Amino acid sequence: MAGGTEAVAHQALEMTDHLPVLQVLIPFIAAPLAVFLGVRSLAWPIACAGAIASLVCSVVLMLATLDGSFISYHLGGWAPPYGIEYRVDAANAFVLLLISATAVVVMPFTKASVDAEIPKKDHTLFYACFMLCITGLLGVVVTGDAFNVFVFLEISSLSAYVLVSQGSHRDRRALTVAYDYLLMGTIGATFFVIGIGFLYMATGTLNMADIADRIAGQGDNRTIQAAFAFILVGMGLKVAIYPLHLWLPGAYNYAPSAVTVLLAATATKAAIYVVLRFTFSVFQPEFTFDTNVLYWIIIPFALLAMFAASLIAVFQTNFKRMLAYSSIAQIGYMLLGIGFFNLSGLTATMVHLFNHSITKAALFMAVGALVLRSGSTFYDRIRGMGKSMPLTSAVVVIGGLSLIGIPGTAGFVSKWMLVQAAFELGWWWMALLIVASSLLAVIYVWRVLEVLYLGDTAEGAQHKEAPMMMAGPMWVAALACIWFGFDTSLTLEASRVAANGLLSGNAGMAPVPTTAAGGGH
Amino acid sequence: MDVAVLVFLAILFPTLASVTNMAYRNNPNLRDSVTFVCAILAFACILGILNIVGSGISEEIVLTEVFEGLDIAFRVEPLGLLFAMVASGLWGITHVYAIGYMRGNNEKNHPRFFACFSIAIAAAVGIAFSANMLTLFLFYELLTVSTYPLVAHKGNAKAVYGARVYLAVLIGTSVALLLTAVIWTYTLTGTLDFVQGGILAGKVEGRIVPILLGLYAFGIGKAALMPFHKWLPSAMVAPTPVSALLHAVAVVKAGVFTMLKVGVYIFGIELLADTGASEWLMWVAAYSIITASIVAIMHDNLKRRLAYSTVSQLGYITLGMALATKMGILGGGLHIAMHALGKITLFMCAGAIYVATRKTEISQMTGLGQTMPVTFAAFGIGALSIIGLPPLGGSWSKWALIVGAADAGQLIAIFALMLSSILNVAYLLPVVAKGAFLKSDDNPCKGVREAPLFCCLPPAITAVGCLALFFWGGMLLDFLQPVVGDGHG
Amino acid sequence: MTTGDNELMIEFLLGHINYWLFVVLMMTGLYIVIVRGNYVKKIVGLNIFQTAVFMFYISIGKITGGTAPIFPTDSQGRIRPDPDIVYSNPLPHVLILTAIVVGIATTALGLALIVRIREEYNTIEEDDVLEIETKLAEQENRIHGFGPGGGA
Amino acid sequence: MRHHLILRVITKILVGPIILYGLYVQFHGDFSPGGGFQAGVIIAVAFTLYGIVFGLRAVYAVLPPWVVHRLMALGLLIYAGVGILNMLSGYEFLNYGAFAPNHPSHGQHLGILWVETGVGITVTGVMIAVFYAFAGRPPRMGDDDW
Repeated sequence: MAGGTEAVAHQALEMTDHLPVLQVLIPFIAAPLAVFLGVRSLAWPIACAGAIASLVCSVVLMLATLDGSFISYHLGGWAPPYGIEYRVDAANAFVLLLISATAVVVMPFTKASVDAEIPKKDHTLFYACFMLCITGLLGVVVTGDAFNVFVFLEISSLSAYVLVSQGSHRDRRALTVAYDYLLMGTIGATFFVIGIGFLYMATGTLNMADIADRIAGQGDNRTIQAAFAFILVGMGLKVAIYPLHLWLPGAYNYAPSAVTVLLAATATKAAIYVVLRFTFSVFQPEFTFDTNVLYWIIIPFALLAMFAASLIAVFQTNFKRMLAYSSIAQIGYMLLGIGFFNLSGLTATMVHLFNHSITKAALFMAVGALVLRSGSTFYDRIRGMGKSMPLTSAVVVIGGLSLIGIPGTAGFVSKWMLVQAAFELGWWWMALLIVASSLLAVIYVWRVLEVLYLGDTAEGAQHKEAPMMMAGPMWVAALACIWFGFDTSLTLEASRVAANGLLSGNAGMAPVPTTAAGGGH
Repeated sequence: MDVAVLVFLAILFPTLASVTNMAYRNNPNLRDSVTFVCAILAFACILGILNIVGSGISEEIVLTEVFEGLDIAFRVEPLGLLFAMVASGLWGITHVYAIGYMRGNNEKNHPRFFACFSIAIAAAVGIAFSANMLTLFLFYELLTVSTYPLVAHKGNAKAVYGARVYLAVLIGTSVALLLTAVIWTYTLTGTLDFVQGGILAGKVEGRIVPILLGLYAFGIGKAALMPFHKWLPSAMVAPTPVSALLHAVAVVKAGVFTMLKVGVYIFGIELLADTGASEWLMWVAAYSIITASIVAIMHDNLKRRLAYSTVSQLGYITLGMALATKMGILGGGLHIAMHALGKITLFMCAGAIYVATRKTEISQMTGLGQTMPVTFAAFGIGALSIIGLPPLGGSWSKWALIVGAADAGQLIAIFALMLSSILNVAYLLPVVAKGAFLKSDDNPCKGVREAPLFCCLPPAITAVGCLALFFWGGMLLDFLQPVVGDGHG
Repeated sequence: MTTGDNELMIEFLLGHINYWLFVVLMMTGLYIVIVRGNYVKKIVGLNIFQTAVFMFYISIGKITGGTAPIFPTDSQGRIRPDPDIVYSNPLPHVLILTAIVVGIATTALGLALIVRIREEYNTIEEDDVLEIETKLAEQENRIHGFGPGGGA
Repeated sequence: MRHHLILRVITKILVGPIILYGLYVQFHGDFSPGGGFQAGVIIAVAFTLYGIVFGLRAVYAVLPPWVVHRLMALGLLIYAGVGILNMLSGYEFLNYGAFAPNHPSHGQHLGILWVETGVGITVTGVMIAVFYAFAGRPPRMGDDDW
């Protein structure tokens, strides 16, 4: 692999050409920098700066890829398929934007909640882990190299395990859930690696576009089928597809509030993105659908998640846990969109990825504020908080409505797309199932609202509005829920371009451009 | 002023009232007077729109595009204008009444109550002016959500249970059935605009038409078509102003208004008439009318009896749509206004009786008419209007509906309307008769006086309104003509 | 089964002997993770499981007769590539180096969690921990109510 | 372990060569098998051994925990810094050609050397930190309780 670049006259790159890597690099540097400086008061500003910088990068990338083109960046100057390639098209630019925007929005909230929940001496390391987690998630999304996906996945997962275990300052069960999360996450990641190994065996390459080229027309190759199975199951664990979800409720419930927000809003979304990328870009629709995998595996499990998880959520008495189960149910919607395998379905998945993310961010931040004031999220502890914490409770209302999919909220847009996709396939019974499952959402959301507004105030809770550092970000997220319920020009447009790129399979991963950077067509 | 500006203002003023109520939660007089001023201004805006548009149809006012070819947009047309006038016009009157009622009863949480109340009005006006089904659905759900806290206002177990039923039926039907129908329509036609003659014409055929109509008819839970009527009696746990304005006017009328809109602008009368798709709906509506009337007779609780009466009366309007004749639609549209005025009078009287005597059961009201003459007079006029006797407004709409049924050749519909009128007499007039003409032996009204002015003046005004509408009935009928196509506007 | 099939079968089994071994090793590891109640043993199982995958990768890269992928140098230290030498594929090794590092990190983190669990629960047996947690949950249910309507 | 004289003497003798060998592996990494990962572990072994034999307090005196934490971060910063340096001179991230534009393979050597240094420092730091973290916990129970 040596040489190759030896005699080539190098064309100087502008700073803007580096955006794909800067996107990941900046939060990556922020983490050690915070530790290296070792000044506790600087940790948060550094993390903030890192998050904002990567948001700027992702916005520029999003704008650059909205026309359906893609940007290819060659790490170390090694051209793909040998070198590691970062490839940004509309699909991952959209997810990048989502992750970095969430990171920025939750930053002030994180400060407030970390101050309350984590002992001072751990703050620096906490923020370092937080940034590493974001780095990993961004990396998973941006990279075009299959093995690199694994590496970044583990960066984000390992830091997520640590972050979840930090909840042990509040409840010792955080430790055991972090341990369970670690076991299941590692098994999932290892399955994923096995899948990559099979792919490498069959194709001799790790570059996703190159793999896609080489496995075209090899639908009956057992090695590739095994690879697909391993990757799907492995990522299924990370996504928390319904029967593989066992780590999620505990992890969300006992993690510190800020971590729950981050995980709920971004971690599973990045994993879903990987599933999308592999099923559609790498394995290509023909392969995956010829084997009927998606129809017969993804859709039943998606339906199972939508109903079973929603039903479990209905019976919860803990707000945070209820939201965790609702997340599992909502993941079902996203999978369903994948299983529909048409443009509207995939658009629905992409747009729900975004909408659910902001909705859950708003809700979990509200939960964080409730924890701060009441000490716990059990329904009987947050009873009547609607009067003493009107701002926080209003966020719960907005987020809850968005979760149900009431018009005027972001959740409505994604539900609409999903039902429309079902009708386009002529599956009216599926449309009825989708709306029926959202009736369950009505029940579990309304239980909380009743508790918040109609109950008598619980004793022992502090009846005071959440601090601005918390209320601000959660209102940003809540207003985003409303905004994206009306203005879908960004979300739907980007989702559609992304879905188009994904659906065109190999064409979306066009032949590798030979220029060093800033490629595209 | 521009129509667009006026439409926005008409929605903005109630919103403003809501904000004021939340912001100045500790200054009741300021809150109430600002709300009242907003009510007047909102009504003035709608009159302004009437002045400009008349019985014509305005341009579309687009706010934002949500889905491809699907906007959040407003458009003024006669049916909507009529509904908006009724809702916002009665808001001011009800507000006066609500002040009296809430203060007289020492209810709690006034700011929340009035804020939600105003939002509900904004939603109703939004529904009235919606240019397409998406916008209408948006405000429809907003109306449900904003009225939920009003139903659950008392916060006790009974109120919470009632509110749960309320929400479960309304959200359940709209999310499960109506939304499905809306998206189905959109997938079939690529648009949801309210277009004269319907958008589904030529796009669907065969069995899909009745199925889709069924999804709409039952999906619009606010129209209280049996068997999805249960929410309306449940909602009677709410304070009476809510029952009066929202559950006799804004909410239920939003339901039947949507029903008419769907019939006229989504399906189109011709499609319905040609395919006969709505015939089954007519049977359901007729069943709903008769059954609800019979149930009403059996209830002793005045508000519950009125609620079932509303269920029955809403059936009239659905029936009008299901007849799929021009006169049926016009009668339905007219009945929105007529029934609104009559029923709000009855509810406000019921509330006034409660404020003055704390009585809710009809059997306890014997002889009350002696001490509360104004209230009972208003109640009598309202009841007669609901029954449909001239010279009161209600007679016009009933007449139009019967003509419509005759046009459609549906004897059964005529029979249902007639039978229901008799039943109306049976459940409404005894209240008046007992109250005004009987004397109670144990004299339960000892020490009772007429309800406070704030409580008995508004029903008196609306009762006069019922009377006035009789003389304006023909004018209203002309006003609505463009809805069914052969207008002059 | 004819003799030809038998031979084919044996050839198939022997020809993939490395994969069979990895499968056995992997399943052993997974079995330990699932069945063993001791947290440390679970981690050990996880390591065995991962090791099987590492070995699987390394065997992918092996080419019969291949040697370490280092170019021979002459006496001056200059690289003198020899086209006759067959090299094994180094890429899987490199990958697996990364994976091993990830594995170490996972192990270290897992053990760290175990230490903390031991401190908090006084045990590292899953059964005991579950018992404690069940009690905690029951206690919470008693205090905070359970089922629909109960807590609300 | 105060009384294990042999261990103490041998350890003192071994620590130096271990570190030296670690450095050898480190800096030979771009010619032959070796590099930061291995070297880092080997160097960390020296400190770990020292810590085991002479006690944590002794090894803290040599390498306090805060230094270890800084080391972890420093290595990463060096690694990222190399990449940024490349980027600043108009090359891709970690395109070592930037160090010697006219002779890319020299640049490669230089770049790998720096990156491996970074990796080595981080791995050393991490391994020692892991040791500190496990060994440094105040024992809450006696050895027999385990």
